Amino acid sequence: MAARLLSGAQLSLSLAVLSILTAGIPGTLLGILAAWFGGLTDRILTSFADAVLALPGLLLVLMLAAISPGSWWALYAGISLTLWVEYFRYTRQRARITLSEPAIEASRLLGLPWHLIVLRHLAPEIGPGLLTVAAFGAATAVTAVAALGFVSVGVRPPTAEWGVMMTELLPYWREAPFLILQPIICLVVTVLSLHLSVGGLRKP
Amino acid sequence: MIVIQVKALYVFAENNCLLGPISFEIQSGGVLIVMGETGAGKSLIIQAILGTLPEPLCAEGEIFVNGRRIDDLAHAERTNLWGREIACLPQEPWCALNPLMASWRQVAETYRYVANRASRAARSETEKRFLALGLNSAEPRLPGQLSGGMAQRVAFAAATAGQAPILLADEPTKGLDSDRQARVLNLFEHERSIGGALLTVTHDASVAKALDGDIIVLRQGQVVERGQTENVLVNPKADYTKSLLAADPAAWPKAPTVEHGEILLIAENIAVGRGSQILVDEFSLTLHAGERVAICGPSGIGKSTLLDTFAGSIKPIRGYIKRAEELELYSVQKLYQDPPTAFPKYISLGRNLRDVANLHRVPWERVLAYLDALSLHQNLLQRRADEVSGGELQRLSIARALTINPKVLLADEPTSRLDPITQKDTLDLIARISSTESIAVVLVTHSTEIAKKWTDNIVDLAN
Amino acid sequence: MLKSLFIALAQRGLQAFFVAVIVGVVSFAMMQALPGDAAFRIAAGRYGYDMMDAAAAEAVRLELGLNRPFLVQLRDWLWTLAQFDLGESFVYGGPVSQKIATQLGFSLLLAAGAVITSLLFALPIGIAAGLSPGGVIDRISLAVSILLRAIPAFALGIVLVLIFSVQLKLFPVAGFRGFSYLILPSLTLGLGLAAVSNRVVRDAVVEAMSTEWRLFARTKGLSANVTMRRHVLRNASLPVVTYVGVQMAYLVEGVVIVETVFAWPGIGHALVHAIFARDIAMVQGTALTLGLIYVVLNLVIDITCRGIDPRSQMT
Amino acid sequence: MYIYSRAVYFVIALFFSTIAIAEARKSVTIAAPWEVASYDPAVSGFAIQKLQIMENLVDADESGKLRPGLATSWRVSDDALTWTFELRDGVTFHDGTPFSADAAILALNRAWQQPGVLAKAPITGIVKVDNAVVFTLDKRFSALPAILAHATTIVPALSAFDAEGNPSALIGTGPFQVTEFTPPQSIELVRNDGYWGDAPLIEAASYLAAGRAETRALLAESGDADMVFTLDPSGFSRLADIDSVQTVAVPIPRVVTLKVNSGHPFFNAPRARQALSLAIDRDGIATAITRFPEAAAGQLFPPALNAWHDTSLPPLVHDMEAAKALLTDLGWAPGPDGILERDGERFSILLRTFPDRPELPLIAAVLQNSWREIGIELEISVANYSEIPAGHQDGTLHVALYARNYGLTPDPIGTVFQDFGVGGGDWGAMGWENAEVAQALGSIAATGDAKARTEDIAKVARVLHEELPLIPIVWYQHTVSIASGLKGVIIDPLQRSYNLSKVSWDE
Repeated sequence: MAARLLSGAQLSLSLAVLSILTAGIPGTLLGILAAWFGGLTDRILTSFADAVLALPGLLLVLMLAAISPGSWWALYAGISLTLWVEYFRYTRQRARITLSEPAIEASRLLGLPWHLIVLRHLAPEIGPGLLTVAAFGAATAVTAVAALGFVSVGVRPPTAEWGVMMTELLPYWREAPFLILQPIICLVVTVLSLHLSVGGLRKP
Repeated sequence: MIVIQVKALYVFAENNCLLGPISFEIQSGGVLIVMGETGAGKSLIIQAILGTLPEPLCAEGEIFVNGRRIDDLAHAERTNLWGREIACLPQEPWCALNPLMASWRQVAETYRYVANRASRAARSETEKRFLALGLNSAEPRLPGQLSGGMAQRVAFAAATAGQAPILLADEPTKGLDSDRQARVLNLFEHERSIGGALLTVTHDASVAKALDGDIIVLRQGQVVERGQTENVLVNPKADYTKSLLAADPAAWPKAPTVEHGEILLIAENIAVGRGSQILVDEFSLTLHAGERVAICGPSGIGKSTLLDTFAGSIKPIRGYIKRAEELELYSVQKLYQDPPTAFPKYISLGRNLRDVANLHRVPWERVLAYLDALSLHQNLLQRRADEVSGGELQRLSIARALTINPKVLLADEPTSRLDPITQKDTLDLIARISSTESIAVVLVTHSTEIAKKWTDNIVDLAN
Repeated sequence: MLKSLFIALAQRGLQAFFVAVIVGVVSFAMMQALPGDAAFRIAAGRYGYDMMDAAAAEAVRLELGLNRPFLVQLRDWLWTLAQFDLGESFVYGGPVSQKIATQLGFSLLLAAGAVITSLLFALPIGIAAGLSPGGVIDRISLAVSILLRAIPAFALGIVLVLIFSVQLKLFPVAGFRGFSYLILPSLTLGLGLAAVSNRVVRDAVVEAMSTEWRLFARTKGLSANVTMRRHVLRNASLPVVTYVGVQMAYLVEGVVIVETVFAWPGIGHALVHAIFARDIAMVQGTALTLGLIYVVLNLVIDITCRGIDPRSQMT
Repeated sequence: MYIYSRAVYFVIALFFSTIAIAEARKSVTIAAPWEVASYDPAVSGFAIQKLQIMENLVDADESGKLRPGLATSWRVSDDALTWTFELRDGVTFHDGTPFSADAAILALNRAWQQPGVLAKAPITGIVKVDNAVVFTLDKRFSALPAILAHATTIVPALSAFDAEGNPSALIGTGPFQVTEFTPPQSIELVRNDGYWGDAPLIEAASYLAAGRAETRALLAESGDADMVFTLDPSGFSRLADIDSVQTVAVPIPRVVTLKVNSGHPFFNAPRARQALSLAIDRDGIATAITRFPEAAAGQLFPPALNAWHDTSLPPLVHDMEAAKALLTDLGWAPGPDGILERDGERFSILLRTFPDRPELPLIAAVLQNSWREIGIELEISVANYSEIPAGHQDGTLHVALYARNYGLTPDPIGTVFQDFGVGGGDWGAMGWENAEVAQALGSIAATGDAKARTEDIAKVARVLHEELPLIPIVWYQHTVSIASGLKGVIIDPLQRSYNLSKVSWDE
């Protein structure tokens, strides 16, 4: 049991971490790009992000899960494709504010090259909030994996995954309620600590 | 009759005394002006009277309104005085008006709920009041659509609709040009003439001059000097009062004119604006080395946009700007209204200066020399922008610009956030540097007073 | 003023268009990417494992034209979509639009129930917490909110069923045959929504309470109640309504999961089922509908915000 | 606190349950896992038939014995190629339209043209003659009446189709008529007072599809559903301890089997398949996974198929040593990692199964462990079940694990013929042919002679038992929970009907 819980944790967390990377890096870069260039670039990227946003996260994951049921990469791809929007929106919004500040104009007039502007102005401005987005994104990913496992469209048994385990253990809730509680508690504690690590419910 | 009396008022922040002791009384129809720099504790007096001191602060002393002691009243009873016994004109009328509510409603609701008129009567009273204040076009507008002067008058109407005999005004003329200042002061005169008592807090000597009454000069919470305005203003005793009065633009000596050098920049018949909206049209200017030009006009008229166009941050919609050949890419520099926003927020000032120096291959010693010349201490460099005072920061930004040998300095209201004494020093400094380094300076300001004292070369966009 | 409304409409319209294109293309990709033979997959979904065999798969292949060239299939697929035709359900036959029409009502009912439930919790608690930030209500509601937010909807659903249906026998376990069936699913979704929205209400109230205009409304003589009613609540409702728009995404996701747990005959359940059955026409139809509903609901939010915020009408 | 919460509970309970109690005794609620999303008999026939909304020409009792349905009698011509079904007079559909040969012809022709049991019968035409339906065949086919009892051959009214001829309503002749259909979740039914047979005792019924086993168990436990079908093992044992419900487990003719590609060089010897069989711990699986120890499959055909279940056959046993010995005989020897090798080839195979029946992946995992002990490396692919017929068609399949229902029609010959006849079947033998079995099946399908049939069936059962083209693992039990107080419940092992028309509540 403990081994299965652990391997469930490993699955969820590695998926979350990987999706932070694959969603976070392009999302952040595109956000900065949109804010930096503005105009048409901004409009195209924003429209695209809006469209992805209109497909509630789980939907895209579900559709990809349908292509390759039970496979790990479909979940991963779906989650990454959904989560990048959060990074994009956050980065774009903050970068737009920062880039419109006099300090940036001053830096340009002083001839500071773009990488120094990114390094000295944008990075410290965006960085801490980005951590929050990442923590919430990871929590979303962990929950999504479990939710899909629970409705049996995600990871398939006998792979140990918290949502799948909940489905497996639910029938025994009366005989052994602590069994079903174990994956639930694992999930709740993981999500809780991700949320708390960046200050509770304060979304950026 | 004494309308309001304050006895030995102190304001403490935990164990620190921020204000006091201060005592005064105002007769019906009387005026008390409290004058001092930003941070002198002027606003604390108003907050202490109202009972709105923010959390860790607490007041001690006795306050009487119409002979009744109010400082020991329960909060609910205290708030009952608001609008009915004591009216308060806020410092920033734009922020004090609900951004989502039409102007007239914000006045009408005072008539309705404070003066207890029927809603129809409240409406018609409001209309009358707006008419009297010259605000009739402003009725349906939202605060965001009002000019500073209009917002001030709407706030005045809203605050006084309950006909409280005491009016407290916190920096009532902040950010207003001289015409609008005069209108606000007229309103105060009117209040007095119908028997109201006025307590106003200001850093502006011209306000004190215009309102004749009692004055208290405050410095770091301590009373420096007090008396009748005509005595104190004409014949100040304390050094601090003297420097405060000297910092009033009206009292400035005229800055010396200097000879112009070669032509640096020519703007011919340019139209500037944001997006497709034209703010300033058919504007022409020729700028010479060492020349000082002031551009003035009320806010929103396009002064800053014009400056951005000179800086090359936006392109003119029509016309062109010709730069002299020796004008290099980085020869045009800018000074900003709010100095902290001109520096990176998260890194030390030293890091920022080093970045600039490295980029332009300026020896670090030269940077330090400039700092010295502007009497800036080196240990400022370890701090970040928000840890340095506004005056120092503005000088630092001048030093930063100087390190790369600019030919043109564009100054966008560079002193409007500074207190009067620092303001004067800073503008003097800019003028001095302009002549010693032969740098052309374009100064944008909303104060024609300052512009007149600073240069002869004034472009007034209002005309 | 009309121009800005038109721009808002156009933006949402563009969003809807992109949604349709993404769903259409992803659906077609699903069709092509299904491992193995699509005809076999679809026949399996349609006839079940007792009846499905190679012959059934051949029949499906002919019926759906899966033997045509790839590009012809893609063209026809997008062309039918462009005509607002969602096609026929691969598994159950009959137009997808007809199936969705019946299920959508149930989902909207559930969504409405959830939003109302969440407001019933979030508004009083959020306002009470916002009026005394740092107070007892504020701290308790923060702790409960953080905890509730961390509990996924389906786990919450299970717990509620075990308590209210099985132990107390107050509400039915699953299905829909009347009002009492609505309570547990609405509560499950609504609590999740309220967990965040009560904090949004609280923050909005705290912010409105600390503004200068709130203080000025008081110092010009308005009573605390009048100030609350005329200024604080009205202005605080703006971020709250905007946030409801953000919540729509959570709601749509939640509907998918909660409907499955409670055997609710809605569109989210249909989606999960269609994914099981490889009924791609249904997947496309339901995903498209969910996406478009999200766009429409957000348009409603946009318009509501414009109603509350007169500033937007002036620019 | 306790008293307070009890009081609140009482008040709320009073509010919500009074109406329910008043109505409860006149209707029955059924919960089952199968969703009903279509009006089409080809897709949803199984549910429409079970709920007794529509009926077949031929009916069957619980033992599989055929009896008249909408046809009162049937006869076959002397050459056994023409079957005539005389239709019942005076039957009306729920909407009042009369039942006629036209309706039957339309329904049967649709069923014949779509994939399904009828399409597999050697039919050349279905026509109306007077008030009778006449089938012409190109081969003798004794199972035709049994096929006409299958769920896909139920008869909807002509008015149940729209203008394009697609099914658009649930109108039949059965004892219950539909008042509300909320696809795919629920169907509300009331008694058809004009029913031609015995009218139902209860007034109304409703059907609720709940896909999750634990939801169904909760429905039973909370009393929301009076009859709940297909319980998971743990839900079943929990409900057994509750007074308000009874639980029943009925053996049904569904078998978990292992399909082996007998054409594959690893498995072409019967001894190889026997070795696989010997290495399966059926008792263990039946006890631990499906939780009915008596359901370990000693042979392919379960006792529920009494005509085909042969008690004289020795049960399949679990004997690891014997299995190893058989494989050694076949030339396999353990390699360095313990996996058998022969001529440089590792005994490593892929098992395909699917998750729709949750026990299958678990059983696959057990097989993986057991076979590892005799030196066979098993990889498991849990995917869509269409992978199995697809793998059969393209020949790539090694072994597949699934559950096969031999009781689709009251007479399993159709299914058995398909699975073990010439060429095998998608869900039957692969790469295996046996002339004796093919010939026997042919004659069973063709003749109605009881004695010859019994002998042929015994022959088929014996050969399948020895050759093991399909390796049976466990038989299925149909698990049902029934609210106490419900009388007259008959659980149909063939799963053709819930027999709702016979149940009633205790007064």
